[in-house]
Amino acid sequence: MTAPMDVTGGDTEAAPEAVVDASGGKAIQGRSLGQIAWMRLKRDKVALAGGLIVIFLILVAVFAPVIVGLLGQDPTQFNSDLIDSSTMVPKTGTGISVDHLFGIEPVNGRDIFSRVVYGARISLLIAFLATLLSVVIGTLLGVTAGFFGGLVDSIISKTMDVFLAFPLLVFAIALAGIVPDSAFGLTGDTLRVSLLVFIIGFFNWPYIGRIVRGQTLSLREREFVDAARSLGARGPYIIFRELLPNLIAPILVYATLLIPTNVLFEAALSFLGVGVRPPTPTWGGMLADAVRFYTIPHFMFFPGMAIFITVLAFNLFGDGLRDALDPKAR
Amino acid sequence: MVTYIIRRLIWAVVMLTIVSIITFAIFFLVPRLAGATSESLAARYVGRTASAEQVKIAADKLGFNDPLIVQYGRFAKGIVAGADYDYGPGVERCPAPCFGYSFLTRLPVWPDLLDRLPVTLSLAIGAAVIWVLAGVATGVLSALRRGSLFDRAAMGVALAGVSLPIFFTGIVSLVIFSYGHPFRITAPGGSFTPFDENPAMWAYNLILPWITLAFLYAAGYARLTRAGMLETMSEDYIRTARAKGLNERRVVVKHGLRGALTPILTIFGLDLGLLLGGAVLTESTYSLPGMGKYAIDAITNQDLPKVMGVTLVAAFFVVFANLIVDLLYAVVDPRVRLG
Amino acid sequence: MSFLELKDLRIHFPTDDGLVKSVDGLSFTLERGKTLGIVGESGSGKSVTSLGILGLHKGGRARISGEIWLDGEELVGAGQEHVRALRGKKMAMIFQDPLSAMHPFYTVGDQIIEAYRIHNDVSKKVARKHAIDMLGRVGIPQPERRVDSYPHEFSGGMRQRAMIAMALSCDPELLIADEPTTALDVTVQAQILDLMRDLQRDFNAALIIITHDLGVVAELSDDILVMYGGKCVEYGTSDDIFERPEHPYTWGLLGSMPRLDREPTERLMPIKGSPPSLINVPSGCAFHPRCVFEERTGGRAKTEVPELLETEGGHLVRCHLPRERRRAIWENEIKPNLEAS
Amino acid sequence: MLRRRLGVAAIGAVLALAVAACGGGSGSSSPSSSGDAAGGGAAATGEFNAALTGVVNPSDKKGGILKFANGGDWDSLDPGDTYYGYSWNFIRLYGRSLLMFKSAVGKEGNQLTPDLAEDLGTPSDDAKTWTYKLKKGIKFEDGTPVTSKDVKYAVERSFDKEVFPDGYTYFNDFLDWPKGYKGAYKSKDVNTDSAIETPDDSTIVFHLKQPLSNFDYFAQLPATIPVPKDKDTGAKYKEHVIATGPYKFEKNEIGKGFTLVRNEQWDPATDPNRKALPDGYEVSTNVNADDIDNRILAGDLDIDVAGIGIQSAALGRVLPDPALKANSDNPTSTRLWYTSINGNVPPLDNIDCRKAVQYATDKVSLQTAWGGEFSGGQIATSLLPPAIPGHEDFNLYPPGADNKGDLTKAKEALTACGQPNGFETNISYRAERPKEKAAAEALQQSLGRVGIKLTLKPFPQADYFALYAGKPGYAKDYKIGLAMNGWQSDWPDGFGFLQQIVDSRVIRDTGGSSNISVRDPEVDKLIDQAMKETDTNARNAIWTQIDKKVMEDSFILPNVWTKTLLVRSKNATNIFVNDAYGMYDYLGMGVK
Repeated sequence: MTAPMDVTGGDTEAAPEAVVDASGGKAIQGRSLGQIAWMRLKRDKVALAGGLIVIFLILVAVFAPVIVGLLGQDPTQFNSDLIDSSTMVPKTGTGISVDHLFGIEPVNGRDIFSRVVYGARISLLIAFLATLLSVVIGTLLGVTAGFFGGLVDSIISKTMDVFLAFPLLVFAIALAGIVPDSAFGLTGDTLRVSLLVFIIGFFNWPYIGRIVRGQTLSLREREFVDAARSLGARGPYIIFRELLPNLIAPILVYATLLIPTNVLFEAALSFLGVGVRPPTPTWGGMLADAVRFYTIPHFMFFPGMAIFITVLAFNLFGDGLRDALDPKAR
Repeated sequence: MVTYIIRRLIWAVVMLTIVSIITFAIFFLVPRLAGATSESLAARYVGRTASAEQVKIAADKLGFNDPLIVQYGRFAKGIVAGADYDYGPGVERCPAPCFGYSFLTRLPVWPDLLDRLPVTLSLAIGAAVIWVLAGVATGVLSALRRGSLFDRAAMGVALAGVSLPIFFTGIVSLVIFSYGHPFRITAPGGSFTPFDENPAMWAYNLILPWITLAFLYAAGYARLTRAGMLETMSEDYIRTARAKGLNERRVVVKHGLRGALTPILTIFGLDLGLLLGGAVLTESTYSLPGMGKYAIDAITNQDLPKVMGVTLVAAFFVVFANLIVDLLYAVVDPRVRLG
Repeated sequence: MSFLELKDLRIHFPTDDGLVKSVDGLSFTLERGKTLGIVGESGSGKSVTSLGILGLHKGGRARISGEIWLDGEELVGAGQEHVRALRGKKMAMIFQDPLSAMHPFYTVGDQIIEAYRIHNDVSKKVARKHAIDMLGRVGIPQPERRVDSYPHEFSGGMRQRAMIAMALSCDPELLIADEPTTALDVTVQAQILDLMRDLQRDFNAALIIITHDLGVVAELSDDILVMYGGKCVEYGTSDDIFERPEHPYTWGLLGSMPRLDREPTERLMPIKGSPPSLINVPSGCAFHPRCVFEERTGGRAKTEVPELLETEGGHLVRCHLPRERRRAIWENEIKPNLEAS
Repeated sequence: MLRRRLGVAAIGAVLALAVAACGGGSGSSSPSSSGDAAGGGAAATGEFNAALTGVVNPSDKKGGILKFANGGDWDSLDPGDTYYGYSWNFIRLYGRSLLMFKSAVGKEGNQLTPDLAEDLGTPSDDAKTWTYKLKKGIKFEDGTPVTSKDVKYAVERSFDKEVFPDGYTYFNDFLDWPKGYKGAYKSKDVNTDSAIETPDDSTIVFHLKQPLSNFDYFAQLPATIPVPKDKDTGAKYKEHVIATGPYKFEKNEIGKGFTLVRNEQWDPATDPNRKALPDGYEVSTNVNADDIDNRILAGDLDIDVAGIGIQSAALGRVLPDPALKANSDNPTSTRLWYTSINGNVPPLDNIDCRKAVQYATDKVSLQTAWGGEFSGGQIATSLLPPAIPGHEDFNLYPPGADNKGDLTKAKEALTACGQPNGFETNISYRAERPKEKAAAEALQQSLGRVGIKLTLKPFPQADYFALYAGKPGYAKDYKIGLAMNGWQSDWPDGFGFLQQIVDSRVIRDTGGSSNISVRDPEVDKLIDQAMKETDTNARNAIWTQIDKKVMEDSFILPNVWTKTLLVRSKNATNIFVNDAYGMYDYLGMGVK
């Protein structure tokens, strides 16, 4: 959609560009962009809190077996004896006890704490990998389009348009629903995770691609690129040595902000039953199970809050990062 | 201008064609890669107790034995030129655009889509009105009172808003305001009342999904508007406007908002376009019989003509919204020239 | 009392990085029909001063103290609404970059009409005629056609003329031009400066020209005020500044002034370093880290803030060097160099 | 907050009950028509399960509108297409088939009674020919008299599975159709007298390929509801079905709902089975299932037409609350949830390995997974549900005293099978069905105790039988050793229940059959025997024998016989459960 429009006289994509030219005029000298960003980030308590929660969540995901070993039990372990067989809910209402810190699930009595902890693994793994995929494809194609321009740009831009016109969620559900349980030499969780990473990552790259393309277009006109070109540097050299380093800041910001979107996406697919297969715990899947027992909000609370806190933490941190790298937006 | 629109329309058609080809290919190929044969595909559309011979007849009838290109061609031809529709006792003309007829109910898809459209339209437009008003107002106020308690509170709520999955807020809203509630606000599910039938009931049935959906978007728009306003209000021309002696209200509304809302217009167009193609999660959560629910049901039943129809209509809205946004942009921003 | 008088004006901004003292104790006077040039590098506080006079820092984060008297009225303590009514009417401003200073979405005519109608209760039609008149007066050809153009459809010089037309639309008594020619190329610069001189004469307004380029004010100004680090470092008549400058910073500015009779790349008296941080203002004389003659003060420059003192006949200088020493340096070391080239 | 709200609602319900109880007399068990119309003299029985054995709120009051809702889409309203029990229960309101199930309480509802026909069918030619005489004076809603030709046409059109994919194929499979016959639409001018003869307008004769002792059950199928040929619009007929029953369609929006109003052409004199009390019916489809429950409890909706009982959430509200529980019923339906054990997938080809699965299963957690003892079902130990003649209580694999499995026996069986440490296989289920998922997970847990490691394989419902679990090649290649499955009898006899799930001849390489594991030639032979046997008791004994044989083979792991918790409408009269459908009978109901 951007291609046929031409803005005369001004650069409308000013916001990300500001990331590059640091703090104007206030005479903070002699510090690199990274240092300035870190200085600003340090002062942003909310963003730091977000960052800490993110680190905490990553640790929880990585050390899930240890945490669960100490405070929970196998997340797929049934505790049928704690369940009222007529109403299918825990005999004590929520099932919270010393053994089950967050209580137990209805029907099968699985430990909610352990499932929430293990759920972080799937959620973060898919969100990170999908983001990585989007960033890699988006950066490669975005830089290529922006740098070479002309027909290449035209083809890539139109491809992005086509991708953006797809009803993404419908498509993701359809694809995740019809891919069989063993394909491409993969099975089980590995296949499902790969599949979800592919679906989420592959359909999101145009968002990164557009930003990178716009940045590249404006960077291409800068002096240092001209200088490199006049010294006889070739396309790949300019892309990797001159352009990419200058694109890192905006890519980092948008990648950080894409992660929470992907967390929500994965949760939505799991909620709709096309995510990772049970009994592997996922937050979306837990929520879907809990909905049947909505009269006891307890079951919804933990997976719902897990999604909320994770997304919020990434958003807070991403916002802080953007503000730190782009003082104009403050 | 006219040539531009024509060019864009041609591109829109090309894009929709590509979308349809990819959709078709995926739904055609993936099951076959998973080991399906024409007969096994047909078997699901003739009931569970049909004989092998009946399955074979159905497979032929549904065209499963033709190559992909022929099947796609038939589909595309139906949209452009209409198709003949065999409903059993006779053959009927299914006029263009004919999206074929459901494998499962044997009814044409297009009237179904037309039937679902008002629901999604009502949901999307009603929510859009709320979220634009609420989001923009909050964003402007926040920007003008940057750092104030209001700003912090509003931005906190907004951030929470964009961080909550709609299927969670939706259910919570149903639990609190609807299920088993003596004065329940909404009657979720299947209770869509067309606007022209009873405007009050129409609004009554939609108010909860509207608010939930609008909350999600309003949060995003408040953040966008705030950022846009902050950026615009630091523009030189705002300083000029103040130097001219304009009062602050006029500076904000006429000069600030005008600049800040232009990029939001683009995002709004795209959001609305996407939403008109079906608010999948919202419609599922509230059991609203709109395009999104239709899409999910179609996918569940592997009803290819329905999936194709709803995908294309959704893509059409996105492409169309893009075109409208670009045209509007040219109207709003005199610097933009279309060419 | 003078038409415009600033007394000990201070404009400070609290920021995350500390308190920015953009303007720190500035005083001067200006009469109707006279022109004052305020000169300094970017960040010296000159633009902040002009915005301060117009009251555009009011209601923001700025901490403002001191007094601004305009035609017998004190503005620092006056209500926001009161100052707003004066803006555009009694005092107007011309900004540096007319492309960004004019709203891109409204036509030039609309923007002039808006400025006129705020302060004059007239119909749109009358205002439009007035706008066309003004555009004509600032030398825009075919004003009745150009009035409906958007800013981006103008050339740089034409835009600045339109900007001037907008500022003058309500016949202001004080006109502040903030770097009015910086964004323009050299030939257009001269035209704009000519235009401003003519108009000032016609309107009999007091004019403040703010620039980093002494060349711009050389021809135009009656008095010149040199700012550095938020303070006035030298003030005097145009003659004082160009013929008898006494502050090392002014010498530096003179040295870096482009002249037609000199090779453009030649810089005989370059000012080393960059402008000071306004948060951690250097101790003592703010200019000392960059001053070539700093050691000749015997270390005082590093510790003691110099005062703005009169040398003779209203010529003020803020420097620790004794007056004779300054004159000697100017006569013997600087002036010959400047002229020799 | 939530709890308080629910509390308020519950108190409201208690008050409503109390008021009703003050209204007068206690419940009755027979449809006495003594209640006076105005005073609401017929009171709520106020007893759990009262509607299983008697009529609750008996009344003959006419008028009012009954409100129904469906949590999903109606599969089809077309009599030749519809294949859901609730739809067959409901279709009697607008359509009349040759025979019908009696609108009566409990087991009495299992009895067939003539509807269009004057009497039950007359067999001849060793039960290969069945003859029915039609009553006089029955008309379509447009006043045209119904003839036997309309019935014949209705059966012929239902043959076309391409147009009517939902329905059953009993007529297709058993009638003696001419070779290459493709149904009324595609074989328009083919003489079908070899299958159905109509010697005159009021006689219809069916000719079968093989003897069938229970053809009367075929004659109650909705496909025998007459369809006027000139009004037939094929796939679109479901949009406006021409009524023969006491109600006809006023408005019908597929996917949203429809309304029924009185059919003036229906003559009560020809119809002793229908009271036709309400003035009409309002039905909405695709309604949120939880909302249906809440609305029924609140009284502004009468019936969840699907008859699947209340959702888990409402269950937690109704069961602990004595007042609410007293206004509910808990029938057992003729549906069995089971797990197919595929003998084609090693090591399950070994009978001892299959038996190990039977012994290791924790039936209690399975029951909870299906919904608990009220809304899940009764733990099943064999195939035939208790309501079906031929059912016998036996348990070949006693799962221990606490019903949680006999692990010692399971290990012995594993050792006998040569897999003492267990084995690995997959279990499939329909991805869209949370209860199947829960049951699969429960099995995974309980079999894991003896080292049988299950991997869960969800598949889309639409393709479950056609592409995956039901496709022998796929199931074998991808080692789908266990598959979640379910079956509800099309009518309450052994044939209707067992034939489709234990006859190995229904298994096709192309997939799609419900039987995906039982392959035993002896069972097939027994089925043929039963179909020929005209003596009901002897026939039922054969079905019992088949049941036992399949259990001995251990091709099926029965989970539960479904039970549903139904909540009675606050506004409806004559509420009772009909065993033929395992849900409230929709024909007898009226409005208070």
